[in-house]
Amino acid sequence: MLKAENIFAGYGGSNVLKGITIEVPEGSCVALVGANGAGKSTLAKTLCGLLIPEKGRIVFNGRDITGLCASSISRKGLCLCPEGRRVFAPLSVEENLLLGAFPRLPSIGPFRKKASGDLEKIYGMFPILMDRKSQQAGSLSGGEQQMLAIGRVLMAKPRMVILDEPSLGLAPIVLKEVFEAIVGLRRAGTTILLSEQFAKNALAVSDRAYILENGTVVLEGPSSELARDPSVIEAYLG
Amino acid sequence: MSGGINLGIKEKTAEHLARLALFCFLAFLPMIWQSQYALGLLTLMAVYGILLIGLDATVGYLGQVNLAQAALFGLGAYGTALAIQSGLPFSLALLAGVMAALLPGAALALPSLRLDGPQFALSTLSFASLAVIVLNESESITNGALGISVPRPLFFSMELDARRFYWFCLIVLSAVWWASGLLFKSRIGLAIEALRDSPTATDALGIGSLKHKAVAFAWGSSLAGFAGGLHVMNFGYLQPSAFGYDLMVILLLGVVFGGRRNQWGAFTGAAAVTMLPNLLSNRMMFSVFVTLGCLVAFTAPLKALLARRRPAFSESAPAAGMALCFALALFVPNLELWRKGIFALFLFSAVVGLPEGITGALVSEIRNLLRFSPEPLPAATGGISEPAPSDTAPLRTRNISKSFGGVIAVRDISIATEQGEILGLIGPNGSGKTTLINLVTGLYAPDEGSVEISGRRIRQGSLMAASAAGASRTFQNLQPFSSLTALESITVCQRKIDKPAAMALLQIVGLESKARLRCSELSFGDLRFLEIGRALATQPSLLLLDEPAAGMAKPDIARLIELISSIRDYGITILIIEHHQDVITEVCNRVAVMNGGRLIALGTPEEIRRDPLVVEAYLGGEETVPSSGDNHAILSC
Amino acid sequence: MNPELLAYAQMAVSGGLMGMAYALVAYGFQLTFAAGKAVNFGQGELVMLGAFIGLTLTGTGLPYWASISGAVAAGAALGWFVEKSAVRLALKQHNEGWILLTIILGLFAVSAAENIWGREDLPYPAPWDDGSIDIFGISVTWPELAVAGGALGVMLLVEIAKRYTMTGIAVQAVSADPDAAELCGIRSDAATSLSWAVSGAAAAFAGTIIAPVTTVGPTMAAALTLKAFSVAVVAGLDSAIGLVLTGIFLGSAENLAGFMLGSGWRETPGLVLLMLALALRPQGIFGKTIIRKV
Amino acid sequence: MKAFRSILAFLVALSLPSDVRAADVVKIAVTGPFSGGSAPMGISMRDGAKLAVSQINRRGGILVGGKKMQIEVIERDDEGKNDRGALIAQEISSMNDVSAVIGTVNTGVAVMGDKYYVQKGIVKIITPAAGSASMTQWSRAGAADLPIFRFAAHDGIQSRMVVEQAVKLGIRKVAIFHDDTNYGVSGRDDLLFQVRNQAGRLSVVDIEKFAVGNKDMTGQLIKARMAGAQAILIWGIGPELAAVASGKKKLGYNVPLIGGWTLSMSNFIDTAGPAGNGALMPQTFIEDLSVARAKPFIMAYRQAYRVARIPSPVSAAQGYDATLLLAEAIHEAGSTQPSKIKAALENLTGVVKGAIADWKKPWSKWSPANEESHEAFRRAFTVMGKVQNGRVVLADPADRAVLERGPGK
Repeated sequence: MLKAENIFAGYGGSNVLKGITIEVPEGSCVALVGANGAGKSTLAKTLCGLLIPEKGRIVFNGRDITGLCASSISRKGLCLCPEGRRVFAPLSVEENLLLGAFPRLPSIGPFRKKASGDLEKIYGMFPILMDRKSQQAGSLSGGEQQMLAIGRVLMAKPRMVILDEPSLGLAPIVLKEVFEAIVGLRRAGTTILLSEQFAKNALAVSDRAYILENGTVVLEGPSSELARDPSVIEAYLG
Repeated sequence: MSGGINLGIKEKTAEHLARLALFCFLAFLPMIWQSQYALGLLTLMAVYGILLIGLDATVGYLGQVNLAQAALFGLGAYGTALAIQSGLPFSLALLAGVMAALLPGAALALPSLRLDGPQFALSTLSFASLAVIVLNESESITNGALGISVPRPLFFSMELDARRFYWFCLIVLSAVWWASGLLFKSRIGLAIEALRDSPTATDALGIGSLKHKAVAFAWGSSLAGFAGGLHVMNFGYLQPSAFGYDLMVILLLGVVFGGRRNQWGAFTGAAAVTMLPNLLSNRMMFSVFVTLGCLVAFTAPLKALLARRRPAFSESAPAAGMALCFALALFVPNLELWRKGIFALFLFSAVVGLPEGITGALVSEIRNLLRFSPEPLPAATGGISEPAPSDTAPLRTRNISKSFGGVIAVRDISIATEQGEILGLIGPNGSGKTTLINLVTGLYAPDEGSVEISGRRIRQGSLMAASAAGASRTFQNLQPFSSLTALESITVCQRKIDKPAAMALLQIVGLESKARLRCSELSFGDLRFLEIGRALATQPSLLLLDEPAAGMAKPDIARLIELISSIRDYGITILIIEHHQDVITEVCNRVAVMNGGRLIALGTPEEIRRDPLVVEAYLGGEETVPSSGDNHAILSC
Repeated sequence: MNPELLAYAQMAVSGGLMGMAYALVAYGFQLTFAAGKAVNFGQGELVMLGAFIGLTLTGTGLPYWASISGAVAAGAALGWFVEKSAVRLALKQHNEGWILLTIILGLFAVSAAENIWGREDLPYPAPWDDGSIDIFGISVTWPELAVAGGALGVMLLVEIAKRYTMTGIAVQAVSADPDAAELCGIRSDAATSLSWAVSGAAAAFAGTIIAPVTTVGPTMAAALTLKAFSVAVVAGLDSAIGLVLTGIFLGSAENLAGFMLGSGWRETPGLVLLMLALALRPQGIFGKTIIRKV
Repeated sequence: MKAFRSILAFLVALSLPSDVRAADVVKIAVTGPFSGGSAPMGISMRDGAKLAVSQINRRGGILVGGKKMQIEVIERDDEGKNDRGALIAQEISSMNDVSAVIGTVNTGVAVMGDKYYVQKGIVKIITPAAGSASMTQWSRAGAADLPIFRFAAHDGIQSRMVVEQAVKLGIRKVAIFHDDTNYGVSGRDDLLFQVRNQAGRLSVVDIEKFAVGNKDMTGQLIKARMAGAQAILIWGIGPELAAVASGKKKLGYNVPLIGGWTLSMSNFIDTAGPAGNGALMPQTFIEDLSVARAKPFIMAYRQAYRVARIPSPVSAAQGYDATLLLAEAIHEAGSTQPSKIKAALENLTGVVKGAIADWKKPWSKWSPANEESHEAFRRAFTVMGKVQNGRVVLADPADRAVLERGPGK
C-alpha cells in the first residue's frame, strides 16, 4: 500500500532521515519505533507531504506521491494524525470532526446532515466526544484531544492512517483508551503506520516494526520477534 | 572560499578607501559641475543621507518598519527653525533640532519598542500623523500651515554660501557614517543584530533588548533631527505638510532600495530618492535606465527557463515589474503623470528581486570578484570563569505547576540542585521537560509555586531576571544569531567584550577554526556547540542544556560528553534534558525522570535504570495495551 | 432639547455612523490577519479602487446593484492579487518585506487611478435620496445610513459564512493551524487566498458605500486606512463585534473631538487611542493573549 | 557601461555653461503642480500657457530684434511640494538659457522657490497662486529690484470683494471657514483684515478650520449656526468646499456661501451638485461663450484638450494671458535676456488682447513700498461669479461690461 524508498529529508539543509526504506502492506499495522530524535516524526511528516524529501521516492497505492502537497496526499486517502494532536483549538469538537471529512462535504448547504452518519460512528467510538461536541477543542484534556485527533482522521475515511506519537504526553490510564482505539481501527481493516516511542505498546499492537536510530532503520521484522529481542530494549535504555 | 582577484588588503581597509574616494569625489563635484541646481541636489542628497542612515538604524538594524522618521525629521527642522528665530547660534540651533526630534522620539520609543512587526509600524505611523497635526495646529508656535522662513545663521561668524554649506553637510554626513558604523559594530550593535535574529535568546542570555533597541532608536531619531536642522538651513522655509505620508514612504523605500544594515545602502538610497524625480524629466535617460533594469531583471527568469524550470516568483516578478515600466516608457506620453507608479514598479522589483537592496547585491558581487585578506583573530586567553561558591542551591523549584488550555504540562514539581552537579532530566516526549526549563528560566510564569536561582526568587515571566541571577540556557530548537559570526555570537553574550576570552571559549567548544563564519553558514552540530559557548560567555553559575545532543552525529556526541564534564569541573551546575542515554549515563550525577508532567523518579543513573516505573514510562506498560479478545467498536471505513 | 446638547448628539450620531465604515475596513484587516498574520497596508487603496470601479460601472448604465457587485468582484480579485504578489513570498521568508510590498502596491494603485480616472474628486451617485431625515432633531442622511447598514450587513454575512459553511469552518481551521488543516485535505494556500479575496471584496464594498458620502478620488482612502488600523488595533484582531463597537466609539469620539477642540484635532482620539492600546494592551481590548513558544 | 556613459553625458550637458544658445528659440519654463491635490489648477494653467505658445509658434514665433523666434516650453511638476518646488527653481535658474518662468499654484512653493529666480534675476510671472505671502515676502525683505510679477487676483482683492459682497447682501454676522493649508490660513487672515476695515458693519461670529480631505463639515456648520452666522465666507479648495455646501444642505442651514475664486472649480461645482447653487466668488474670467472676448480662447482650449469644460477656467485663462504678455515683453525687449525682459514687463507699451482683458501696462517699476506695482489685477476688473446649475455665471448681470471691455489700465 505504501512504499518509501531511500528517503533523505530534514529541516534547513541538514538531513534527519538518512536513507530510510519502509513498506506498509495493505491491511497491516506497521510500527515505527525508536528513541526521541531518531526521526520517527520526520518520517511521518515526509510520508504525508508536510516535508518534501531531498531524495527518495514515495509510492502510495501504486502512485508516486513524492513532492505532492499534504492536502493532495490526504485526499488520496493517506492521512496523518499528527504528533501533539494539533486539534483546531478555537473550533468546536464537532467542527473539528467535520473538518476531517472536508473534501467530501459540500462547502455550503446541509453538510452536517451529510456527515451525520459518520459523526454517529465516531461518537459511538469515543462517547466522551459526544458529550463535548459543542465545546471548544482547546478546552479538552490531553486524552480527549487525542481521541478527537483520531476521530478527525477517521472522518476522512482514509485508506491508510499514520499515527504519529498518539501517546505523547498522556497519562497511562488515558493511554489505554487510545491504544484500544488503535486496535479497533486495525480490526476494521484500516492500514496503519504507527510511530511510537513506547516500544512495548507499539510492538503489541502491530504486525511488523521498524526500529529507527539516528535517521536510519537499524532493525526490522515481525513485531512479536522484535518484542523478544533484547537489543530493542537496549536501544531504548542505553 | 571562491576564487577571484586577491587584493591583499583587508575588506575593512578596502571599504575605508572606497569611502574616502567617494567623499573626495563628492567634495570636488561642485568644482567641475558648476550649477546651483546640482549643488542643491547634492546638498539634499547629503541631508537625506544623514536622515536615511538614521532610518536604517530602525528599519535595517532593528528590523522594524519605522514610519515616524519623516515626522521626526520635521520636528527637528522645526526645532532648529524656532531656535534660529529666537537668535540661537548655528551649533545650538542644530542641537535644538536634535533635541526636538530626540525627546518626542523617546516618548514614542517607550511604548512601541516592546512591539513587533505590523504593530510597531502602526504605532510609528500614528505618531507621525500626530506630529504633523500638532505642527499644523500649534499656530502660535509654528505659525501653522503658513510655515516659517528663517535665514541661515552664521557659522562661527562665517557666512556659509551654498557651496560651503554643502561641504559642511558632507563633513557631517561622513562623521555620521563613521559613527554609525562604529556604533553598529560595537557590542550594542551586535546585541541589536542578535535581537533581530532571536529575541528569545537575547532575553535568555541577558543580552538585554529594550535598552539596545532604545539606543538604536534614539540614534535614528537624533539623526532625523540633525538632518531636519540642516534641511531648514538649506531651504530656509518650512511647512508642516512637507513631512507627511508621502515623504515617509519615499524615505522608507529609499532605505530598502539602497540596502539595509549598511551605511552605503542608506547613502545609495538617499541618492536614488534625490535623483529619481529628475529621472523622469529626461526621457532619454529614463529609457536607458529602464532598458538596463529590464536586462538585469530578465536574466534570472531567462536562466531559469534555459535550465528548463519554472522561474520562481522572486525571479519572475521583478521582470514583470520592469517590463511594465518599459511599456510605460514606450506608450505613455507624459511620464511625469506616472511618477508614483514608476517609482512603485522600480521598488517592487527591487524589494522582491534584491531583498538586500542595490548595495547588498553589489557587495556580494564584489566579494565574488575580489578576495580580501581576513581580519586577524585575537589569541585565546582565559576561558570559562568559575562561579563564586555559595551555600544556596543553584536551582530550587517549589511545587511549580503550569497548564496550557486544558492540558497540564507540569504539575507540582519540586527539585533542588547542588552546586557543581549535573542533573539529568529525562522522560518521554511531551512529559513536560522543556516546559519545566521554560518555567525555570522565566519564559513562562508558573500557575503555582515558585522558582529560586542561587537563592534569588525569579520574578514571574521574566527571562532577564533568571539570566541576571546566573542562569543561562541553550535551546532545543536552535536560536542562532544568524547574521553574526561565531566569534561575535560569543562576544555579544559577554558582559564586557573580551575577544581573547571569546576565542578561548570557541576553542573549548571546538569552533576556533570557524570563528569568522556567520552562524547562517555553520552546521547544525556546530550551532549546538556554539549555543553552549554562548551560554558560557555569560559566566553562569547554572547552565540549562535543552537536548544538546539532538540531531548530532556520534563523534560529536562523544565530544559533547567531554565538554559537559569539563564545564562541570569549573564548578558550574548543569541541568540537562537529553534523550541520548549514553550522554545521561556518562555525565549525570543524578537523574530526574518526568512523565505526564510529574516527577516520577530521582536518583543516580544506575538507580534510575533499574526503576520499574521508569522502564514502564519509557517502554509503555503491558496493561495499557488491550488484550486481544476484547470487543471493540468496529468502523466500516 | 438644549441646542448645545443636540449638537453634541448630532456629532456623535454622524460620527458613529461613519465609524461603521472604519469597522468594515478594519474587518478586512481582521480577515487577512487571521489567515496569515499579515494585513494589507494598502487596504485603503482597495477601497478607493472599489469606489472608482463602481463609479465606472454605474457610468455604463448598469443598475446600481449590478455595479456594486462588479466592484466587489473586482475588489476580491485585487485582494487575491495582493496576497499572491506581495504577501505570500515575504511571509515565507519571514521578513517584514510584505509590509513594504503592500505599501508599494498601494502606491501603484494610486498612480494608476490618477491616470485612469483623473486626480479630481468625483461625486458618486447613489439610488437613494440625498436628503436627510430628522430623528428627534438629529439629521441623518440616507447615504450615512447606507454606510452603517451596509457595513453591518457585510460583516454579518461574512461571519455567518464563516460559522455555517464548510468553507468558512475550513478557513478558520487554517488560521488556527495551517499544517493540520492541510492534513485534513484543506488547501491552506487556497484558504489564505480566499481570506484575502474576501477582505478585498469587503474593502471594495466599503468604497462603494462610503463614496456617496465622501466622493471618489485617488486619495480618498488614505485617512480611512489609518483610522481602520486604529480600530483594528484598539479592538484587537479577533472579534467582529469588538470592531463594530470600537468603530462606532472612534467615529463619535473623533467627531466630538473635532467639535470641541477644533477640527484640526479630529484625528487625534484615534491616534492616541491607538498608541495607548499598543502600549497597554497590544492584543487589543477584545483580543486574546498570545503564548510565546521556544 | 552604456548607461554610465549616458549618465555622464547628461551630467556634462547640465554642467556646460550654455553660452551657445540655440539661436532662434526662446525657452520659457512652466512649473506647477501637475500631480497631487492642486493638479486641476496646475494642469489648466499649464494647458492655457501651452495653448498660447502653440498659437504664437504657429504664427511664426516672437519677433525679437528683427528675427522670428519659436518658443520652447520646459515643464516641471512641483507636485505642490515646497522643497520639490525649491529644487525645480534651482534647476531652472541654473539652466542659464531660460528667459522666463510662468507658474506656481501653491503659495508655499512660491515662498520657498522664488528666491532662486531673484538671485539669478530670472523673470517669473506667478499665476494662479493668489496667496498674499508670495509678493509680500519681497516688500518685507525690502528687495530693491524684483523680477517676480504676479498675474492673479491676489487674496487681498478677493477677500475685499467677498466681504463687500456680504455687506451688500445686508449680512451682519458671518462665519469664516478655511482649510488648514497655507492658502486657507492666509485667506482667513485676509478676510479678518477686510472685515475689520468694514468698521463694524460686519462681525465675525465664528472661525472654523477644516483639513484637506475632510468630507464631513457637520460639526463646523453646527457651530456656525449656533453662533448665529448669516453667511459663510470660505477659503479652501474644491472638494472640501463641496463638503461644506452639502453639509449645509443636510442641516437645512440656508445661508449664502461666499468665497475665493476656487469656488468656480469644476470639482466644487460637480461634487456639490444642486447644493452648490448660489455660491458666490470673485472671478477674473468666466467660461461663458456669450462673452465675445472669451469665446475664441474657450473654443480653442476645449478643442485642443478635448474637454467639454475647462477644469479651472480662471487658471487656464490666466496662464494663457500671462504667456501672451510675456511674449509681448520679449518682443519689446528685443532680447531673450531676463534683465531686459523684466524691464520691458515693467513698462509694456503695446496692448495685449487676452482672454481676460486688453492689457495695457499691467505692471510698473517695482517699489518695495507698494506690491501693487508688480500685481496685474485690480479690484475694478474682477467680477463676482455665481454657481448656477453646474456653471458659473455672473452674479450681477451689469458686470458683463467689465468682462467685455476688459480693464485696460
